[in-house]
Amino acid sequence: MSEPSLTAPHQLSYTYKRSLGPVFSKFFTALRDRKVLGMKRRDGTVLMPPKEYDPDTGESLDEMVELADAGVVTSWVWVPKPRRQQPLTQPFAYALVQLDGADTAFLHAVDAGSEDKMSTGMRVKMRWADETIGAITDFVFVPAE
Amino acid sequence: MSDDKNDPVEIFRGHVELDYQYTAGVSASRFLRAVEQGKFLGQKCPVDGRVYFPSRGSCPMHAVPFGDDSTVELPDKGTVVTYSIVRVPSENIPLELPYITVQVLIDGADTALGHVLDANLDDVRMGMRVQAKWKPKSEWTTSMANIEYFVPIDEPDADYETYKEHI
Amino acid sequence: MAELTAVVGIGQTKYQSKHLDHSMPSLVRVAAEKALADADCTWADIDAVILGKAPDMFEGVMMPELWLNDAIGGAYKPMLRVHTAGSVGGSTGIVAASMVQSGIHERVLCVAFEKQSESNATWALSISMPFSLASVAGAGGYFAPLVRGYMRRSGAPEDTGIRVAVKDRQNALKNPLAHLQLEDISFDMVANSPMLWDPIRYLETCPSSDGACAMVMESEALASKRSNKVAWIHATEMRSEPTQFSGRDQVMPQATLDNSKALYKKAGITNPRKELDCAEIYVPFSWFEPMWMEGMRIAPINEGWKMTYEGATALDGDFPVNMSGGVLSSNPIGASGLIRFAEAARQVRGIADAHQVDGAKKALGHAYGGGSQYFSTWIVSSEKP
Amino acid sequence: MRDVAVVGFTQSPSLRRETDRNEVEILIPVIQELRAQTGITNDEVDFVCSGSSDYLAGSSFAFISGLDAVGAWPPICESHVEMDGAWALYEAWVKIQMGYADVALVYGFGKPSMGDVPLTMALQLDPYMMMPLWPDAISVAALQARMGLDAGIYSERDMAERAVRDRGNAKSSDVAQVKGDFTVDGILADPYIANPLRKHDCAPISDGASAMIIATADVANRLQDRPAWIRGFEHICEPMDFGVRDLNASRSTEIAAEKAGVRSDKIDVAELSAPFTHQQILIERALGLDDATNINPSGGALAGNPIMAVGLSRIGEAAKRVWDGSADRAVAHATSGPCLQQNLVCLLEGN
Repeated sequence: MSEPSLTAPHQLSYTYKRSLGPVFSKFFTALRDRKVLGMKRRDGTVLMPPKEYDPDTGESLDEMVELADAGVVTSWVWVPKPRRQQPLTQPFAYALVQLDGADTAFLHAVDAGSEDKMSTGMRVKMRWADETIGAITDFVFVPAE
Repeated sequence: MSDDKNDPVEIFRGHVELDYQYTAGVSASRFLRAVEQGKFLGQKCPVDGRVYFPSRGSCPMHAVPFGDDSTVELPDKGTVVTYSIVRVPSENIPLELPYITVQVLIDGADTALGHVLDANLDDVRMGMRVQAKWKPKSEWTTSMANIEYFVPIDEPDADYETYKEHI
Repeated sequence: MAELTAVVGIGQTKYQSKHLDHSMPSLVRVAAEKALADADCTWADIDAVILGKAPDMFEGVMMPELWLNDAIGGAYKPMLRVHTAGSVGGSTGIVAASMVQSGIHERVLCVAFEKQSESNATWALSISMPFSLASVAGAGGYFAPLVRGYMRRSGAPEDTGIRVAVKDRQNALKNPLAHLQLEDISFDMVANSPMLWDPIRYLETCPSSDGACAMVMESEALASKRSNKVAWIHATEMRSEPTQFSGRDQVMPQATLDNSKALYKKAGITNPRKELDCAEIYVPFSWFEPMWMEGMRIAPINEGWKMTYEGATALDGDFPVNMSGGVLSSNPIGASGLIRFAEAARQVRGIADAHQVDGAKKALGHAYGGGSQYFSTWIVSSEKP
Repeated sequence: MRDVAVVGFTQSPSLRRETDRNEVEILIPVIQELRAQTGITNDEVDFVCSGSSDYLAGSSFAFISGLDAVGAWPPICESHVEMDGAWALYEAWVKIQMGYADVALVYGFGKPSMGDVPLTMALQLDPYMMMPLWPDAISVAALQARMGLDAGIYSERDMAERAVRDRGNAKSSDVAQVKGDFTVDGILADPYIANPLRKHDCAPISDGASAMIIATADVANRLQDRPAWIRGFEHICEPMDFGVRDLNASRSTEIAAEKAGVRSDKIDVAELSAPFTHQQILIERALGLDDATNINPSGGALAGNPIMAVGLSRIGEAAKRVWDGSADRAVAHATSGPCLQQNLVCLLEGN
C-alpha cells in the first residue's frame, strides 16, 4: 500500500421530532411546569422515570403521582471533560438519583462543582433551567446541603 | 415544546449530532486519487475478466480481492443505460430541479456509474452516448464531484443489445 | 425437520403520516397488544420476542430494540433485532417463524415498526458520504431508472403503473387501517399527478407512514387446539445478492427468481397463479407490481403487466394482489414487509373484513429491499400442508 | 436438537485504528482465510448471517456492503441482525435446528474508530429520558462499577486482577490489541479515567471482524477431529432502565446459563466479552465460574474489542480450545446494551 487511505470528516446531524403520546406528554408537560411525575405500579411502588407499562410484566400503567424535587444519589461518576453534547459545560457528575417518593433511581446530571462534593447517599435537589420547555434537560441536580 | 406556554407538551425535539472521520478504504482511495488527476481507473476481476468501474477492493461475485495488477485505465465516455428525471427536492442534494440522473456504462467497463446528465429533458434516452464534463483542473479534488455532469456527444446511440445486461 | 407453525394472532396500528398520539413504545404496544388479544394470550404466554425495523437513523436511536424490549413484554426473555433493509419486515416474520419451526420455542411474538415522522426518510436514505456525489434522491431516485428499464424491455403500456396505483388505492378504501384514503381516486387523478422521478408519478409512489405490525406464532401442538382459524406456514424463503456486479440484472434480479423457485418447491406449488388465491407483494412504486409478478413467477417474463391490464390483480380478479392497499397505501418502512406477511395470513384466516378475498385458502406474502437485492417471502394457508 | 458444531473460525487483528482498509477490505481476508481453513465453498453454505451496526459506520444500510466480501453469487440465503455477530450465529443455529440449513457461515464486523464510540453508545439509551443527557458509555459503566463497590460485591483490586489476568493471557494471542505484563499494584496506581474506572478497567475500542462456520454432524466430523459441539445456546434481555434491574448481578446471564446447562458440570474454559473489569466479575459470578476454569485464555474483550464481532470471537476462541483438546467443556459469552443489559451464553463441548 503506497499511500494511506483518504479520510474526511463526516457528521450526522439531525433534530428528531419525537411525539410523546399521552403518558410521556403528561410527564414532560409537568416538567415544563416544574413538577415531576412518577408512574405507580400495581404493587404500589413508583417508577421514575415513568413508563407506559410495567417493565417486568408488560402490563399497561396510567396512574401518575407527583414526586419531590429532591432525592438521594445511589451511584455517581465524575465527568472531568464534558463533551459538547453533554448537559453542562463545566465538569459535573452523572448520577443515579432516587427521588423522594419514587422506588427506582434514574440517570441524570449533578452540578456539584467538584468531585469531592460527590458521594453515594448524598442528598440532591433539582435546579430548574431559567426557561423550561418540557424536556429531561429542563433541570439538573445540585447538592441539597 | 409548544408555542403556547399552557398547551400540553406533545413533541420533544431530540438533536443527534455525531462526528465521524470517514475512511474511504484502500481501493476507493486509489480510484479517487486517479480522479484527482482526471483519470478513470477500473479493475479487472481475476476470475472472469469483467471490469468494475468505479473500482473497488474486490469482486462482489467471487469475493476475491483485486490485486494491484488488475487496474485498467478507462476513457471518460460511455453510454446511458437508464435514467430518471428528478423533480423532488432532497435536503442532501444541492442540484437544481429538475435534473437528470443517469447510469453510464463507461466504455470498457462492465458496471455502470451513477451520475448526472446535463441535457434537454426531451433529448435524454437510453443508449445515448455521453462524456464527462470535468470542472476546471484547478478545482479537482479526490471526489467524483470533479465531474460536474455528463454531457451528450455527437455519436450514434448504442444498440440496446450492447448494454441491456447492464440495466 | 421443521416443526409446523401457525400465525395465531395479528395486530396492526392504523397507518398514518404522523402518530402524534404515540411514543415509540406505545406505538409498538398497540400492535403487540392487538396481536395478543387476537391470539387470546397475555404477555406472560410469550417465550421470545423478535423486533424488526429499517435503519436506526430513521428514528435516531441505535438498536432501539434494547429499550423497546420490555414494552413488548420481552423482559427476561430472548430477543433478536432483525435488519435486512426494506425486506426487514418479511425477514422478521421469517426469523420469528424459525424460532418455533426449530422446536426451540412454543410461542413467539414479532413486532416490526417505523416511526418515520420522527425524521425524514429521504434524508436518512440518502446521507451523503465524503468523496461521493449525492444525486440519488431517496428510494424513488434509485428505483425510477429500473422502472424505465422494465418499461423498455417488456414493452408494457405506459399507463400500467397508473392502473396499479388506482387499483391499490381503491383497495385501501376497504381497509380502515390504510394510510392513504383517496375517496375520489381515478385514472385521471393519478395520470395528472406530478412526475417526481420520471417515469414515476406522485400518486404512483408510497407514502411515508408511522405504524407497527405484530404477529403471534405458535407450534402445531398449541395451534391445533384452537377453535378459530389459524394461518399455517407452508414455506418461507430468503435470497440476497450484492448491490452491484457485472451483468447484474437489477430489473429482474436472479435473487427474486431463485427465491420464488425455492419457495414454491418447499410449498409443493407447481402453478403459483392457479394454486395461490392471492398475494400481498411489496410494491412501493406502482410498476413493481408487474415486475414482481414476473419475479415471483406468477406471470411469464415481460408479461406481468398483462395481469394488471386484464384486471387479474384486482380484488375481484383471478389473482388479487395487495388487497389491503399495499405499500402504495401505507409504508412504515420497517413494518411494511411484516404487514404483507400479516395481510396474507389474515386472508387465509378469513378475517380480512372488507378486503377479504372470498374463500382464500393459500396466500403469498412478499418483501424486498436494498437495491432490489433482498427478498423474503412466505406462503400461508388455512390448511395444514 | 440436531448436533451442530463450530468447525471454522477466523478473525482479523483487533486494531485501535484501521487506517487504510474499509469494512469490506477488513472482512475479505477474514472470509478468505475461513474458506482456506475449512475448505468449504459458497455452494456448500446453506445460510449466511451477519451482525453489524449502522451507527458505528455513520451511514444507513452499512451491512449491505458485507455481501461483497462473501461473494453472494449465485444469490444466497442470508439475513442480518443489528447486533453482535454472536446473535447472528444464534439465528444461523436456529436455521440449522429447523432443518433449513446444514452448514452456515456467520460474520460480524465494525470499524468503530471512525466515530466517538462512547458517545455514539448514548444513542442506545432511552431517547426520551436518557439520550438527551448524552451519557457516554464509560460513564454509564462507571455508575454500575461504583454501585458494586459500594455494595461490597467486588473491590478495585478484584477489578485490577481481571485486567492483569486478561492482558497477560493475551500475550499468546496474535490478534489482541492490549497485552503484556501488568501488576495489580501498578494498575491501581494509575489515575482514574472515570472514577472508579481506570484505563485498564475498560476494554479497548477495536476495529475488526470475525467469521465462523457451523455445521451438522457429517460435515463437522469430516472437518474436525474434535468438533466444538454447541450443547447449549441461550440469550436473555433485561429491561434497560437502571432503576428496575439489579445492576450488581447479571440476572439475564444467570437465566441463560441455567437454560444452557452451563452449571451441570465443570467448565474448563470461559471466554467472556464484558467490556469492563467489574462486568467480567459479574459475568463470572452469573456463570458460576471459579478457579477451576481457565477464564479468557485469549485475553477476552479486555484485550481486543472489535465491536459487533467481539461476542462471536469469544465463541470462536472457546471453540479453538475444544478443537485443540485443552477444553472438554467451554462457555462463551456475549453482551449488548448498557450495563450488561442483554447477554448470550454458548456452551461448547468436545464430546
